[in-house]
Amino acid sequence: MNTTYVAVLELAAGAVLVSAVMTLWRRNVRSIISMLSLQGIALATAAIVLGWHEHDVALFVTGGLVLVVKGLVVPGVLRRVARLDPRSRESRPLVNVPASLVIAALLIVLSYVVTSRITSLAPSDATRLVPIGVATVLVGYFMLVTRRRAVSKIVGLILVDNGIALVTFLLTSGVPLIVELGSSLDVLLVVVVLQFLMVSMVHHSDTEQLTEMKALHD
Amino acid sequence: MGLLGLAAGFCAVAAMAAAFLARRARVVVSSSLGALGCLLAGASALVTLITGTTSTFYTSHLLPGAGLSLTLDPLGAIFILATSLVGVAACVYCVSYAHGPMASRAAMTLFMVFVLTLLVVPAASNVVSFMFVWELMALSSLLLILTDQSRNDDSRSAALWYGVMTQLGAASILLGLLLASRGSASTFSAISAHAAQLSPNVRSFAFVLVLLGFSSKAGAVPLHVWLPKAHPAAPSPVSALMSGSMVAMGVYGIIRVGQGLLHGGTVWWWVAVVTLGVVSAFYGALHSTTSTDLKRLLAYSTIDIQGLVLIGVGAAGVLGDSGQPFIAHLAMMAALMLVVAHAGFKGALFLSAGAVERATGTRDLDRLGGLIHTMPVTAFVVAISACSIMAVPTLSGFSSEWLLLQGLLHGFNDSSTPAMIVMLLGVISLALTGGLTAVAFVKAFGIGFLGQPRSTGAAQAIEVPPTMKIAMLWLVLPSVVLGLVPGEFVGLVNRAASSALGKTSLEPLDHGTGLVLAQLRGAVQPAELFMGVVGVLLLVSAANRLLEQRRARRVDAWGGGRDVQTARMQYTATSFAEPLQRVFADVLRPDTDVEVTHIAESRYYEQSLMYDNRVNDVLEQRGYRPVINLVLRAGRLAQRLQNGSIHRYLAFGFVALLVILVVLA
Amino acid sequence: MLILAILLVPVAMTLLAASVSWHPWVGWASAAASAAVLGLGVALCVATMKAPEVALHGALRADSLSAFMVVVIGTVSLLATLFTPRTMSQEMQSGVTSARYARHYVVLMEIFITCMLLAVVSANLGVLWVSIEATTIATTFLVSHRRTDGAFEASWKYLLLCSVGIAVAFLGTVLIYYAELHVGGSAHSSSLDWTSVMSVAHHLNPNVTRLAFALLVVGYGTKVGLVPMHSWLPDAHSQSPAPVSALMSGVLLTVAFYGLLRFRAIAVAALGTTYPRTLLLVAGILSLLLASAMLITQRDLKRMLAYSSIEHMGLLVIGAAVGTPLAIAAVLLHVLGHGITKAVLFLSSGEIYFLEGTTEIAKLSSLLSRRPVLGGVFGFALMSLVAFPPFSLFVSELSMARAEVDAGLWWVVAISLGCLGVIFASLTRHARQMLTGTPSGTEVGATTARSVAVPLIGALVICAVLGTVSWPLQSLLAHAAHGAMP
Amino acid sequence: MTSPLYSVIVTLVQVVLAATGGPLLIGLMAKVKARAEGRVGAPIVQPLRDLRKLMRKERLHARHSSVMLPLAPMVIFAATTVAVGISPLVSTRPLLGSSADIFVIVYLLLTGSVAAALGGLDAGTAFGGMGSSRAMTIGALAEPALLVAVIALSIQSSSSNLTTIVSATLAHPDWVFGPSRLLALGALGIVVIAETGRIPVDNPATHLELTMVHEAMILEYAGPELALYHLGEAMRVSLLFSLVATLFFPWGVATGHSVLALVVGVGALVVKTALVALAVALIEVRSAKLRLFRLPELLAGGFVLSVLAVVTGLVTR
Repeated sequence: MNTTYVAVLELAAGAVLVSAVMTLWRRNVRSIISMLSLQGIALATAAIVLGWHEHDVALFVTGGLVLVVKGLVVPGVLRRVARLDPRSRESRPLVNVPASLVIAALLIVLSYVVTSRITSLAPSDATRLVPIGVATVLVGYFMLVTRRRAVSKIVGLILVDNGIALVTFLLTSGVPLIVELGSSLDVLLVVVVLQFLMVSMVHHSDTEQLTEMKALHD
Repeated sequence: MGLLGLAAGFCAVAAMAAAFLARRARVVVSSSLGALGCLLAGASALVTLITGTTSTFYTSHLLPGAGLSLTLDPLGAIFILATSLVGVAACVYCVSYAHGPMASRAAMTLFMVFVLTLLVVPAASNVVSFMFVWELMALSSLLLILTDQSRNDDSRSAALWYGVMTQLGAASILLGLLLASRGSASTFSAISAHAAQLSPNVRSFAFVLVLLGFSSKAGAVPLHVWLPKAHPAAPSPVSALMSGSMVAMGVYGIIRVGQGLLHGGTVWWWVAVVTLGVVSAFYGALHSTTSTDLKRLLAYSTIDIQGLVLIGVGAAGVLGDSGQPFIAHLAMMAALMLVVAHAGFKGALFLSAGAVERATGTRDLDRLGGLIHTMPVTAFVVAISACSIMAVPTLSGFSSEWLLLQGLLHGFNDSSTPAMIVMLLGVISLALTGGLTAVAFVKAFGIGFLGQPRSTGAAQAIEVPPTMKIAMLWLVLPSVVLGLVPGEFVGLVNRAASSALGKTSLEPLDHGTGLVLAQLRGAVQPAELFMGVVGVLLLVSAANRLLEQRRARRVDAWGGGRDVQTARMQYTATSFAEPLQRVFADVLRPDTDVEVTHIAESRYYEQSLMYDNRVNDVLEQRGYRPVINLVLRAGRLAQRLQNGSIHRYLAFGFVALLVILVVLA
Repeated sequence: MLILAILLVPVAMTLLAASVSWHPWVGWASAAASAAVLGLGVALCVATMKAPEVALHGALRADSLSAFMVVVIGTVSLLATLFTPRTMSQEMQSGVTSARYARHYVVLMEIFITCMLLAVVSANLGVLWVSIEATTIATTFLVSHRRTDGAFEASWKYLLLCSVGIAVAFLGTVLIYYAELHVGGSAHSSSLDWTSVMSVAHHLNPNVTRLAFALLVVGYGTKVGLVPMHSWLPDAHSQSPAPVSALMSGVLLTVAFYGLLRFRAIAVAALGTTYPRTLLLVAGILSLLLASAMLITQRDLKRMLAYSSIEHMGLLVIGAAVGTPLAIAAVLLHVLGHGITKAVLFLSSGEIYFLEGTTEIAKLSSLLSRRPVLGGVFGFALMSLVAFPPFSLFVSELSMARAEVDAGLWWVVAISLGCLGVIFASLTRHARQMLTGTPSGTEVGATTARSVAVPLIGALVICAVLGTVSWPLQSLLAHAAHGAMP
Repeated sequence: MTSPLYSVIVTLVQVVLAATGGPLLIGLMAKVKARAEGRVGAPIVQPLRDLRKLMRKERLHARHSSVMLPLAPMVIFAATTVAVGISPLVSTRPLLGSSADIFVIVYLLLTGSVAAALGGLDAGTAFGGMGSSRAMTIGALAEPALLVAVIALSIQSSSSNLTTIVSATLAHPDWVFGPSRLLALGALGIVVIAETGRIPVDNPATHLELTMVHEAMILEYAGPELALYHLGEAMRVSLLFSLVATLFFPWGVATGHSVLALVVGVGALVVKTALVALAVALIEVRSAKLRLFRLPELLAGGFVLSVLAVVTGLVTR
């Protein structure tokens, strides 16, 4: 049973990272959002498995919440946003795809190095996987920096958030529920607000200049 | 201390009155309250100087962090005395002078605050209190410069220069004081007691920082650039206070920190001070000879005199360090005496410049002339003060420069190399500046007040109202009294010098009316000399009476064969200084443009000829401008960082995160 | 009880504003609510001098530090909300806003204030994080309130940059939680409660805490506006309505800073002073350097003020890095002084924008002669900003410098003083352009509305009193500083 | 003889000597120059006769002049008289001998120069301004050399009091031929020539517009005022010459209270001063007037000499 648990956990965590890297690889915004949805589901799986293993109801609930919010609602919102943007392709990222993948690999190595000291505090099957979460954070951040489309930026932000959530589950089996609820709600709100802003901007200034906003500068 | 508190209270009430009273009452009430406050402060300073006592005041309820701490000792008292001399005059002067922007609520309030801070700075005795009043002094004077911005753009630029220089200076002072107070309480007495435990390097570093800041305030070259801009731009009572009193606070700071808090340190500190003094004295004197703006001339002359003061202070430091406390004392006394004398004559001169400007609408010497006929009192004040600054015997400038010369001369007794170099440099710069100062002030008085008026403004000048006259004449008093009977004040100055150097038992001068060096051979009895001169003058005029009863007949001046003599044919201030400007062209770097327009028909005949001659501050042009340009360029470069791209902004954070992770890994 | 009251006042005001349509009295009511918060905050200060206040079974907890922050929030929000009616009527007059958005505005302002109050009185470090994140969302709408291209762009950047930053802070919080869970090698119950974390802070795993604190500095530093995570700040401050800028610059930044201050205490207990000090010093000095460089050739008034905020946050962080009681007390006084001063500046710049139609420095001139009161207030506030006495920033900066030198960091003081010198030069140069000069036409000095002049002058007077009289604050500051010590 | 009375007599003698001897000195130099140039020249007493003639003339003031015009010659005369009166020229015990500080003398002379320059500016003419400007420029350049040379003299005796210097020199005859003294003598020589307005610095006989210095300043003076002016200038010349003579060759100066010594002192002073005048006259004959803008070189030379004098004085002390 324990091995199953470990296998499922590893699979789920791995899926989180893989989907993160996939978002870097794909250019089509729609498929990027699909990756995000996949990642949400994987994250929820990890949470539920952990909760089941630790007999932690809160984590179980959180897992469910994550499944709904990150697996369904957020991607749904994003798909709507993406529809606003007819040319929804990440056609020319600031760092091209092969280079991005190489950098992602480096980031993963870095996160292994960094987290090794942390996990040594309480080594377990779960904490072993923490580097994956940290790597997801970094890959997400990298995506945020290098992808031009507004939707991609939001996706990057969610990747960061998912990574952090994964770390949270693996390290501590989740922070207190109220915090967890608050943070999930915050993410949801942020995404909604970002979407609202995009919509407003598109409506407001007709010209669709979401990618290069440089009106405000010194 | 109580008296000083009362004085400060008067000034504070004056500020309040200025802030809340209606326009008419405002000026009179606040000015008279301010003058009373200054008188009281002067009295308290005198009491302190006479009794030689030190009194303190401390409250923790004011100034969060450290509390307000005031200590009135003879060293501070002599600077308060100088301030109060000028302060009284400036306040009285204001009664009639203040009109237009100067009479505004803000200007009068700031003026009173300025006077108040000037009176308190020499008494502040912990780091926070000192910096508080110091900065308040800077702020109020900075804003006062802006009072009369309606006339031209000068005051705005002057304020900027002044503000920046004074703030950089204050920063330097602050860091120096903090370094000195490291590991002890921040009161001056604690710093002084603790100073011996600081490492020599820390002490030296602290002193250098403090010296940079204070010498900038004292107008020492090359940190003087603000001064020739700020003094002319400010309203005259303010410039009188700035030049007579505020600039001296720089010297006060150097003495207080160098001698009082850090106990004299090492020789090279004071060699540096003397070097600053030498350079300033020469540079200031030279520029004052070529300036044609009356106030600018006075400003450069301030730099010159402060240079001499610094030479005295530095010589005292060097001699004190090499085991000549007696002569060190003498040099310090000379410096302090010169500070008081300078407050008197330079205050009078700035007030007179204000009177001239008010009467004629200009300060440009090239447009003045003949004012001695229309403004006799002002002319008298300028004549006496100018003579004093030129060190004409039996005036205050002479007494103090004589003391300084004696200090330097006997400083040669010390055979250490730095002492000899310092004394030699000091003597040379005194010698160099003496002649240049004479040129500058002969020019100022001779061109401005003698001859014929060079503009309609000068021709139509009328003498200023009585209060302004009283104010100016009041400031003639120190020049005369300190010149005629300097011996009467030896005791006071001696106490101040004792408290500056921390040695109480030395009395380098005998008591009496004149200046008589104790233990050394050297004396001067100005009163007797004066009687001699007056006696001869009386004899001559009596002889004149005997020879001839008739008044002199008025005739046309000889015009070299021309019938018409116009005012335009006179020598101007520019032409007066032209020979010296040529001699020192390498230092002054004058800008001369000659523009010739030929008549259309022939190139050999000229229609008009424009000659433009400017002497800019070469240090400003070559030393400061490049730095300013560099900073501006850095600013423009930095702007490229924030180009508006969110990708870049996100990348900043990402890189920061990665760097931290890599460092931690 | 007091704590609950403090939170309930703005909550009630939010509900009120949400339930009625816009009318100027709603604005005045919100000002009254802020005044009430300020009053309750003062009461809280008095109460916490004896012992920390607790409410809701320990979920809310206020020591002197929290109480002081409540006072800061109350003061600045009072100033900002006093301008709500005026700002709204001006904006409606110029067609920027409708009654609907005015209602939104008040509601969001109250939510914003509530979130900040919650951040400083919550006992839980997680709740602290949640409420700071919530302020981001509330202020995003406030930044975009004017609904111009620039406003949307600014709020987009603001939200994106701050969200990712604050997410990093969450990771840091989680790591602290993890370290707390495993104190002494074995797992025990953990709550992320500030007091409980502090009680075991000495035993936290250093490796974890080190990483956690770094992440927290990056995360909360984003919100504080520390370089290099500062980029949202000038855009957001320059685009939002003046009262919002005032609140953001005056307190939002310092509320995030408050979070850093709490975590610094934990980090110092777990790691000693060196590591947190180094990290904070680097951030602080970078902020100072960048702010001074950006101010030199700044073209926009509000961006200028925003960069000045970065500068002051840099100073605060450097003060916190030193971390002696004297330094922290000075830092707290600086928080208050900066809050008031910056609020005055932003509010008067809003007035200037309304009257002159621009915030471009080059297009403003001779304000002092044309609008003596407004120009004077702005000028004096600038003098306060560059730390001239008698304003309190002078005393606080001086005390910070003293503490830094005492801690052996004189070179930091040297660098900061150098930066401050450049900043002073730049600000006075810009001020010269804006304030001085003679008006070109025959304009005579225009009077300034009393509703503008009185609060602003009052605030400046308070700032001056704080800088000269030590009576009410001194002991409170010392007590509060004690709360921020490990 | 009682001491105060003696001092009064000494002072009176010195003043009378300078007042009569000064013009005679000018006459002497003119005569020497004339003879050297192969002319007969005016009698030596001619300057005195000129003074008498001017005294009888009417007082004239230029139209725009002020009180400064008549005041200037009085100040010059008074300052010079006091300086002469207190200097130890004939005896070491003149009135106010304790104030006979070398700096006092220097600044009294400066006062005279300032008064002269202001007098020149008073009438508001082009020539007056030109003369003042040039005179002040030369004065400003000569002043450093003068002061530093004077200090070189004071260093050896550790005092700037003239009486002390003279007595100390009498006590240490070897000082006189020391390098420091000789260098200082060179410097003072240049300064004296500049201050008294002799060739090569200024030509007292010229009225050429381009070259006038001193004469340009006094163009507006006439009658008794011009006489007083000339008298003051002559006394100034005699004071400077006799100071140089006394400082570098103090023998003959009376130190006691005896009348005989006083008589010897007078005789010695007359001879010494006449010798100095002779030397100056010969220099004048042998040199041409320098252009105004070449003067700084000469005066800078004097300044350097004086600084060297101080340095050697310090080194050889």
